[in-house]
Amino acid sequence: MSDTVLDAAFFVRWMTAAAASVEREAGRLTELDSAIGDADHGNNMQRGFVAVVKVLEADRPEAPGGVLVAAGRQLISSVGGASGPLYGSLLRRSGKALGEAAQVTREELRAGLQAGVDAVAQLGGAAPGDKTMLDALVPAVAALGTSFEEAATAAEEGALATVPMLARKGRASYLGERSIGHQDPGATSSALLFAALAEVAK
Amino acid sequence: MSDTVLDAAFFVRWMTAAAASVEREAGRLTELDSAIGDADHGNNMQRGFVAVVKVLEADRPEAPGGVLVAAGRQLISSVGGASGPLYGSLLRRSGKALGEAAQVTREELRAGLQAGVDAVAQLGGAAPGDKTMLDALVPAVAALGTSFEEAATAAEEGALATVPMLARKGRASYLGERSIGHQDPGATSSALLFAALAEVAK
Amino acid sequence: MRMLINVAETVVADALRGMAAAHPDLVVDAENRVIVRRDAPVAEKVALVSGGGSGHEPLHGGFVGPGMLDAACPGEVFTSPVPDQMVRAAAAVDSGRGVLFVVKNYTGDVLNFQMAAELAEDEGVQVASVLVNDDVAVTDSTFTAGRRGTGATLFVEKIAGAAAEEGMPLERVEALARRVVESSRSFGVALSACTTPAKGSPTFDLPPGELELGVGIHGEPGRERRAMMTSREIADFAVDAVLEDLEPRLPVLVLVNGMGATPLLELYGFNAEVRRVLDERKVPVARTLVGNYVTSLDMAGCSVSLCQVDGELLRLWDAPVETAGLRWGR
Amino acid sequence: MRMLINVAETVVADALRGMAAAHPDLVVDAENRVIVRRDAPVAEKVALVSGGGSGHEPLHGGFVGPGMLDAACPGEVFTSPVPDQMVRAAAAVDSGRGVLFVVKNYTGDVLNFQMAAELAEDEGVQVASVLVNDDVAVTDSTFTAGRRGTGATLFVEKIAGAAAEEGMPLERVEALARRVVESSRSFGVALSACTTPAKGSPTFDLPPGELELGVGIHGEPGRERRAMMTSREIADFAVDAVLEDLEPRLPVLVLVNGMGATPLLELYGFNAEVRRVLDERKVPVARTLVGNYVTSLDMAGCSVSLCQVDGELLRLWDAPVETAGLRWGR
Ligand SMILES: Nc1ncnc2c1ncn2[C@@H]1O[C@H](COP(=O)(O)OP(=O)(O)O)[C@@H](O)[C@H]1O
Ligand SMILES: Nc1ncnc2c1ncn2[C@@H]1O[C@H](COP(=O)(O)OP(=O)(O)O)[C@@H](O)[C@H]1O
Ligand SMILES: [Mg+2]
Ligand SMILES: [Mg+2]
Ligand SMILES: [Mg+2]
Ligand SMILES: [Mg+2]
Repeated sequence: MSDTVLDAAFFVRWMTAAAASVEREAGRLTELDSAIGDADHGNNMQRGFVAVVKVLEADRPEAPGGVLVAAGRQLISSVGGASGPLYGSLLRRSGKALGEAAQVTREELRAGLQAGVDAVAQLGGAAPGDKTMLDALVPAVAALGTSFEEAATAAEEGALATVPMLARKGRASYLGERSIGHQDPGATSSALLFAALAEVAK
Repeated sequence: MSDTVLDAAFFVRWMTAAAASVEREAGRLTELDSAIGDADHGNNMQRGFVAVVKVLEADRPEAPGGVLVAAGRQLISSVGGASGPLYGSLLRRSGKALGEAAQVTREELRAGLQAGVDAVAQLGGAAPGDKTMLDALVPAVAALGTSFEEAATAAEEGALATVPMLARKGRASYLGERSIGHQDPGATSSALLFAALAEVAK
Repeated sequence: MRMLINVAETVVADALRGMAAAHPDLVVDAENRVIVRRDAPVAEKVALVSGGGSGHEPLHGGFVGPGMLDAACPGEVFTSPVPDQMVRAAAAVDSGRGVLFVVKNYTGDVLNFQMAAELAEDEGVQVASVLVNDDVAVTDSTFTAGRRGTGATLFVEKIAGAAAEEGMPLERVEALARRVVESSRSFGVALSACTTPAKGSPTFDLPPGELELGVGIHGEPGRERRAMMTSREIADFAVDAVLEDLEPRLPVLVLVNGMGATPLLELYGFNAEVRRVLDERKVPVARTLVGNYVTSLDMAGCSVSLCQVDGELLRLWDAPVETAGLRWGR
Repeated sequence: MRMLINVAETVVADALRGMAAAHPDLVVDAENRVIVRRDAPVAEKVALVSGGGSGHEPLHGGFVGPGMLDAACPGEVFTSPVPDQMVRAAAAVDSGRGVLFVVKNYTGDVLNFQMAAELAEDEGVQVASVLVNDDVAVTDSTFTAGRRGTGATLFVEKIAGAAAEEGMPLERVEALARRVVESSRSFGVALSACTTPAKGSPTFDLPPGELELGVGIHGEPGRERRAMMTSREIADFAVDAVLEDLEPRLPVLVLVNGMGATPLLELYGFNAEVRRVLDERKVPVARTLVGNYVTSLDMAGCSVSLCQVDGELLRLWDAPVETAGLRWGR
């Protein structure tokens, strides 16, 4: 598996699977955001990924990097909120790091996503432990060095690990101590992205 | 009993008993008004009779007529709503009809109250059967020819009889058919007035 | 009780103190419950006085000022004021050219203003009265209390206020006010009941998923309860109910009025539907006002009021107004 | 769902159509979600652009017009707009003298406006940004997202808008806006949660008889839940929270702001208590505004914002403004 090469079609399947998963889980994401945020994360992700699937269907980019750049741009232009620029930059920067290559390895994808995650950290000023999407993204990208499955598991565990955390960034931080005991919606949607990735890689 | 003469002190006791009864039943009056009106009849009556008791304590009129005129004026100046001018005119006109006499008989009181009821009918344009205070007042005043007890009973029965009526005057009329099945708050407070009268006459 | 109050008994008095603090251009007599524009009486001007139960803010106190009312008399919540208030207000604002009482058609308001008119005339003030009865949900008949006065009160106070400001005599101001009444109709809808401070619980029980059609502004239930409707369906129903009674031959003023708890976002969305129906019915719109103007405490819901206007009424509508609740022109 | 809507998905688009119908002096691009004053770009004038999630009306669209904003960009309900909107707005209103972005401090607004600023500058528009962060319920620290932007946004948009209207250059308008931010603090209280169209149920569960202290304007719970307090107690708590952070040495502007579902009658009563506390604390009041200006859909509750003003800020506050939501002067 480690040597599988991933082409643009794979990345389109990934985004499509992510869109389906976000669609399914939108209610839960909004519910989580309702507890410690403003009850829109499910809708935001849904609106964004519907747009992503549409743009990828319209003009199929030929390279993996192109798919992620197009997806990221689309998220930036259609989501809004905190998650729009953050997820948008994650994918756009990852895609830029992948360059023009028609095919990439899992290791190249890992390195690309690492660039994307760095962009998220830089843009939002958060660090792991702040109860944000980074708590799922950072361990997931690290585990991608081992396998797609491990990355999905690490993302899921990272999302669960946000429950006892006190939020220091994003809206949840306004709640102070009261943010403790709730799972972060953005970390949860990040886990969905990596679950979708593992699913299409099977 | 029919020949008992009633002095100013009797009328003050009547107004005081009415105030106590309105105080006790204010919640129920407002509840009734909530069903087919605007949920303020209890408060209106309470505010009015508190003011009546206060004014009668301050300057004790010497004649029965004076007591009712003062009470009626006070209701007009402190209640507002439909019930303020109507109850105010009822008492004021009744008092005027009683004139300056230091004592009045039950029959004179009946005639005086009849003048007051006529004023209510003229002012509000309602007739018995329209689901208003008149449905208690009219039979009560008629029965006062027999006894205080009979008047109280007639008022109570008149109030109960408003339940199946369709309201044609006052706020309840806005509900049309939906006003049927509820007891009129104003008829109910009228029954309280006559119950208080029978009580102090005992 | 989800209320921002001290105790029910002082709600109106507290609000009047708060109005006084916010609006130095008003004289607020909290004890006698009269709100008067600071420059009253305005020489050579017919004065406008209105009033009614509290709980409909900004009506009426928020409409006191140049170009609209000279004084307002707030009663207890949903309870007509007492005659003493109107008499005092009339005396404070009369410049000698007379006073017009703008009265919403409710038995209580009618009787109290009527008594006040008699008393004020005894004191030498010339008084005329106009009765606003715009609510088509209530059948107009001499055997009933007649149509309620609701949203159109704003049209009457604005247009008659402008006429008075222009220096018109009492008969003309009164005639204009009456023309506005005849040209105006309204229909209201509740998505929730309101809670009065005195009662402390909703005035009626409306389960989510249902709505009341044909409600007034005092928390009374409507003519009919139905399963929840969309904004589009409500607009069709309300506008058609109004048009059936009004049959305008001239362009209309549109008031899309919130009952108090419906977000402005939703009121604007509703206005889009109201405009659509009017376009479909080929009724031209001259002006539109969207917002919470004639409210019913914290009721969710809205009303639509239309007033057909000729050139004169439109000119008076557009004339400058400078009150807490309505301001434009220069 | 007690909402006056068609479907959740079209709430913002419907509202924009309704705004367009109501306000001929605005150009409302419902598709691209930009609201622009009709006479833009105004020659030789610095332009002001703001925006944020919908659900806070009249903020921001209701503040577009002479003396305040040149354009507003409404996002989905409680969701920051996307950069494309601000870029389009900036291009539409820039007269060549530059554009000031007024941004409420939320991660989403900050990031989207930041991206927009970069893109707009790529297109040759000079952009400055000011961040509004007035909510003292949130601790200000570089380790957190910092204080939220709430009611004081109105102060900033009004005063910077007046400065721009006077012809001041971008740096001065920006400096003034920053001065207003530094001079302003707010504190909010919820008596009920709000219901977003997308969720269809209250964003949090607040039993009657309890209230949330220190809430924002997006339906998020507050810092602390307590047993219901009186208007008097809430005013003491809120004003003292603000004063602790602000310590004004100058007279203040007071905004007693309703969250959407609290009757104006109650807001005025609350204003009486706010004024009482300020008097007790010996803080002179220059001007007071009471009403629903920076709302949170149908949330019951209120916020208090104070802004200490010198002669210049007060003059700019008093300067004429002509928008749907705020109008005065001549
Ligand atoms: N500064 C930040 N850095 C990283 N992630 C963040 C940051 N702020 C917020 N997030 C993520 O965004 C999620 C919220 O997204 P969303 O609800 O769509 O946006 P908003 O908070 O604007 O309503 C949070 O759960 C969190 O994971
Ligand atoms: N036209 C009328 N004639 C006689 N009684 C009336 C009339 N209108 C209303 N009422 C009486 O007044 C009562 C309501 O009083 P109240 O609730 O105090 O005033 P409001 O209706 O102004 O709120 C009704 O129950 C009815 O008995
Ligand atoms: Mg959110
Ligand atoms: Mg009543
Ligand atoms: Mg009443
Ligand atoms: Mg959001």
